[in-house]
Amino acid sequence: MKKFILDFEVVENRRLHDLYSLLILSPIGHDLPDIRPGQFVQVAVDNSKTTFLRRPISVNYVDKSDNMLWLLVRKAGDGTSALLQKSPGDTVNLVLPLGNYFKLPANCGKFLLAGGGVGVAPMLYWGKVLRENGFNPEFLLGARSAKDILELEEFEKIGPVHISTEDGSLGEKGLVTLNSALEQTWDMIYCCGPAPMMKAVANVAKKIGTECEVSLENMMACGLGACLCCVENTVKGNVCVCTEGPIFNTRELTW
Amino acid sequence: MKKFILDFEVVENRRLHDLYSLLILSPIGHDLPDIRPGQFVQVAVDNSKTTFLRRPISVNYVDKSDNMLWLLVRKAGDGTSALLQKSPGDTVNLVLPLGNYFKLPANCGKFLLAGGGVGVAPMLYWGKVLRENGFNPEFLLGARSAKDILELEEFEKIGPVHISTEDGSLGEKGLVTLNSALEQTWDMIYCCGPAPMMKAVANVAKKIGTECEVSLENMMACGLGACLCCVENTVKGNVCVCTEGPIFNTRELTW
Amino acid sequence: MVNLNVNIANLQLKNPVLTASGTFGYGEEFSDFIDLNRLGGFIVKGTTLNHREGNPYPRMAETPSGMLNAVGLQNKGVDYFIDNIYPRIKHLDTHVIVNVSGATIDDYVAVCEKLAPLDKINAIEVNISCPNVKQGGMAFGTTCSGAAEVTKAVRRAFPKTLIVKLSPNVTSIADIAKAVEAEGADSVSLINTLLGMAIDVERRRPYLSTVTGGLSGPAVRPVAVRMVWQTAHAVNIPVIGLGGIMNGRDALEFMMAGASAVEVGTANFIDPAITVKIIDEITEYCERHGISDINEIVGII
Amino acid sequence: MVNLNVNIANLQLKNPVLTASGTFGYGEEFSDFIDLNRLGGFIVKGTTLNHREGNPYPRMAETPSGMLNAVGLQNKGVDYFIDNIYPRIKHLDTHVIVNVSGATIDDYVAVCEKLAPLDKINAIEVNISCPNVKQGGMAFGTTCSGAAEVTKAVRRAFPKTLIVKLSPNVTSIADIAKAVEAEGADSVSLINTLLGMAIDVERRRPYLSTVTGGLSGPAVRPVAVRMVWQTAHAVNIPVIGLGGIMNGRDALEFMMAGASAVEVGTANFIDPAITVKIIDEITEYCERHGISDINEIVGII
Repeated sequence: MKKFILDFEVVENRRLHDLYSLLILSPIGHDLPDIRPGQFVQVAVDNSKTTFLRRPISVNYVDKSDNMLWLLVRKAGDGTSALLQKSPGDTVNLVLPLGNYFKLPANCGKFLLAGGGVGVAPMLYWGKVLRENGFNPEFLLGARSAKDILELEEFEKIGPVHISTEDGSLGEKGLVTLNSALEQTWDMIYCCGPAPMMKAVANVAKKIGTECEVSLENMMACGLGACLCCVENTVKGNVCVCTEGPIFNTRELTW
Repeated sequence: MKKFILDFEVVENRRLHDLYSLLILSPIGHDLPDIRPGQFVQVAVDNSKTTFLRRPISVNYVDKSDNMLWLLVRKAGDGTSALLQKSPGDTVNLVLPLGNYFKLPANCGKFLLAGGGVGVAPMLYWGKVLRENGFNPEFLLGARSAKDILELEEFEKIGPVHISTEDGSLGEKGLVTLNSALEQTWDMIYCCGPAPMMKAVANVAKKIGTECEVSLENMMACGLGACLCCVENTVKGNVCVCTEGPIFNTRELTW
Repeated sequence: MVNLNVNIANLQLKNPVLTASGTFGYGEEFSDFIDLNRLGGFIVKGTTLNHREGNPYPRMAETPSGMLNAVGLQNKGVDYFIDNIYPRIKHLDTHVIVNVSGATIDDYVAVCEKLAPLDKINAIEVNISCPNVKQGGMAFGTTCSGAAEVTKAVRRAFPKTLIVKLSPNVTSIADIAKAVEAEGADSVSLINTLLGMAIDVERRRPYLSTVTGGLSGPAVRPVAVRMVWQTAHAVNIPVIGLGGIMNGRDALEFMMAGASAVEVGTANFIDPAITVKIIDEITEYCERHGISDINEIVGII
Repeated sequence: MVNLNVNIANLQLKNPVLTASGTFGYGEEFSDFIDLNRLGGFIVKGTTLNHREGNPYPRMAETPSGMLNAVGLQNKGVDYFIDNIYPRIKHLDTHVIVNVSGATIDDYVAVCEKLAPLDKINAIEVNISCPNVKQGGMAFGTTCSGAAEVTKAVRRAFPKTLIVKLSPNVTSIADIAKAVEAEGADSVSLINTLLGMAIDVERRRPYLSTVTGGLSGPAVRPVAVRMVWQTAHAVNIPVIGLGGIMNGRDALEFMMAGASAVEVGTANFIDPAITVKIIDEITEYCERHGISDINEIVGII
């Protein structure tokens, strides 16, 4: 897939929470390139004194008809804080689309898309694409508390949503891995979230004999396979998460 | 004079020109400290990736009754460009007041306040203070072209204004040093502008037997007399422009 | 019309802009963004005799105006390069320079001997300065005798343009440069990364799996420019400058300090099209200043 | 209640935060902004035997996340310090440490002999690493023998706490540290500035009157942390860490790398109240992590 360096206009900065913003972006003078679910973009941060590199951010949603790209940004440090300060009309520069992507299943079946915290981001677009292609995905969203369950209404438009919160303020109380949804059988579980959560979900998947694909977010510099910094140790040795990932079948990993 | 580190709110960013903004600032939760004409402030630049140090900026005007400080900022590099981007409601952090200041003359007389380009900045506040103390200052403003003559209406409120523009689009055509105002006799000429302009004015002053005070803007880091970077070679040796200046009688300099 | 041609010994470059090894993959990673043929040349990832897995993750930490890396020469080995990568890039109308690393002199020589017959490879850059592997050459690169020893051996094995990449982690880089010049190097490139370190104080552990790593980016540029200036005054062979070049101004700074060509490194991570922008900015500068030949400004400081 | 007391040999500091010489004047310049008595101590401007005018203007250039300076040890000489400045600051309830520079061993010794009788001066920092004057000590500081020679001489002349400030412009700073330790230094402080250079390409001339100058600021921090870590593992005397400390996190980074105390330098130029903020941030960190004594985290990497 051809990659681009494009300036985007911030159309909306929807503050979901102290820590999260949904940035809705539209490319300036250009059509949105083809972007597949699970891919990411590299965002230049021009308004932080202490941020040098781009920040890799998952594609949350793509609206080709409106020429809009959604990015869900979590305040993790100075770089993402600066992105949260962006106002409508501001410009942000992106390199995109990057990485591999979720592949449409060959057969119909039961698919669970699990996201923890800001890891829900890629699942929205992936759910939409599955739905458009005749699949009926279900979602499993986990977070600390009800207010950290992001974009719930968007997910509900696409399919059934299972929820776990650590404090029980929404859905089932406890970690996602304990959600009763994981007692069902699935043909594939897709998962994105903090590493411990993904490892736990992968373990559950293995126990119930289900394939599992996870989206890794190793620290990276270039996002293009040049710097070799974001490697994951796989059964094939060290591979770049930015080009051979971010999506890996857990069978490929050495977890 | 006691120095402070204070956050200011940007009340207005009045774009005078492509290259110039008048920033009107008000200290947050604090009264404006005493500031004398000719002093400067050190402005922190929090919105530029490539700017590390504060930027020294002359005090343009002080309105104690309104608790407002005016800074005239010229886009010279990344730091000042970032300051020009500041919007009302934004915060900027200042260290102030810094440096020495223009001293009120002991006797009445004829005083010419000459400014070139952004060098007009300190002359506005100095003219106001002179006027409030019963003196009748006149101004000599020089620039490339009419549009670069800044704050003319403000100067005209205080006293007569002589103008030189290089292209003759306003006032007399040619350099300030050729302005007919310099054919008169003066008791003191105060001058701020690019170094070649100040040196030329100092030369004219010497020829017509007039004392001349200039405001230097050597590159500086701290503004507090600690780093010893902004030194000017004077008859007393190397001295810090930030503490023993920025105002020097040209007799003290080795020009 | 500005002449941007520069020569590194027998190597004629259409312009002075190269890419730094390890920051530009094998060129292909950037072909969506730029026309590779516009470059003076590009220097491919450090190549060793055998396949290397490199260091464990994490290998990277962002630092003020820079980054630390500890990749550790991950590459598939020279044979894989020759069989699988070289055929894909040999048609390009720009110089492909291979960066060569080794743990022993014999390793260096073996890699050079394999590369020498390749028509498209008119130059190699010998890395005696990788800080990220115990045997990555930095031991060679921090003494005059070690640097001379490697240079002497590879000089015999590689008859075309031989560039030696120097470590900045030394008291006198000019002395090292003189030592490799004396053994027949055609050029020196500098600086490789400065050895650095960063600690995650919340977790109380180093950010890098290897504790220390190589610092690059604009943070190091003042050190790099100084070393280029010192070296250019000490040797008679052309110097290639690198270290934190982010734009045309920075490239010109290195050339004025004495570099005949430059390598753009970390900037490729931030703007994958930066190399051609730098070429354009150099051209624009020369036009604005009435410079008809870029060589006029090399070493004017 | 967190214990922040640290010892540098016999020197007991109420907390590990000192200021770096040449960035804090004589303390007085900062007394509008902070209570100087809160500091662990402050290190005054480099002091020489005789008055020095320093280098011509321009002496400073901003660089990415840092700055170059070439002040060249401007100061009024040790006698002026003793007669005019010392009486104004000797009442402070914090350590006043004098940074001593010299062109010859005799100069160093003469300054030390004049400082030794002063009751308030319980420690000196001997600068064998000023890059900005031909005889500013960097010649001494870049060889083990030179560093040892100065240390041996000043050790005889100054019986109280003797800190030697090391140059980072060397292949092995740990070896230099071992050499000064062997001659009786009580502590080493590092790093002094990295030798750097910047060129104004529009005017085609160096920004500094001296061409090269000393690079400081967060740009150099990864190099400084690495050198502190290497040195702390090589010597048994306490190490004082400096180089680009901008906040409490950075100070803790140096301490985890092995520094018993830190010096805050360039940050004073940007936030004149930064030193006390750093003390507060260190305290807050210790409270949050349940650390009752700051010494627990010194050298945990």
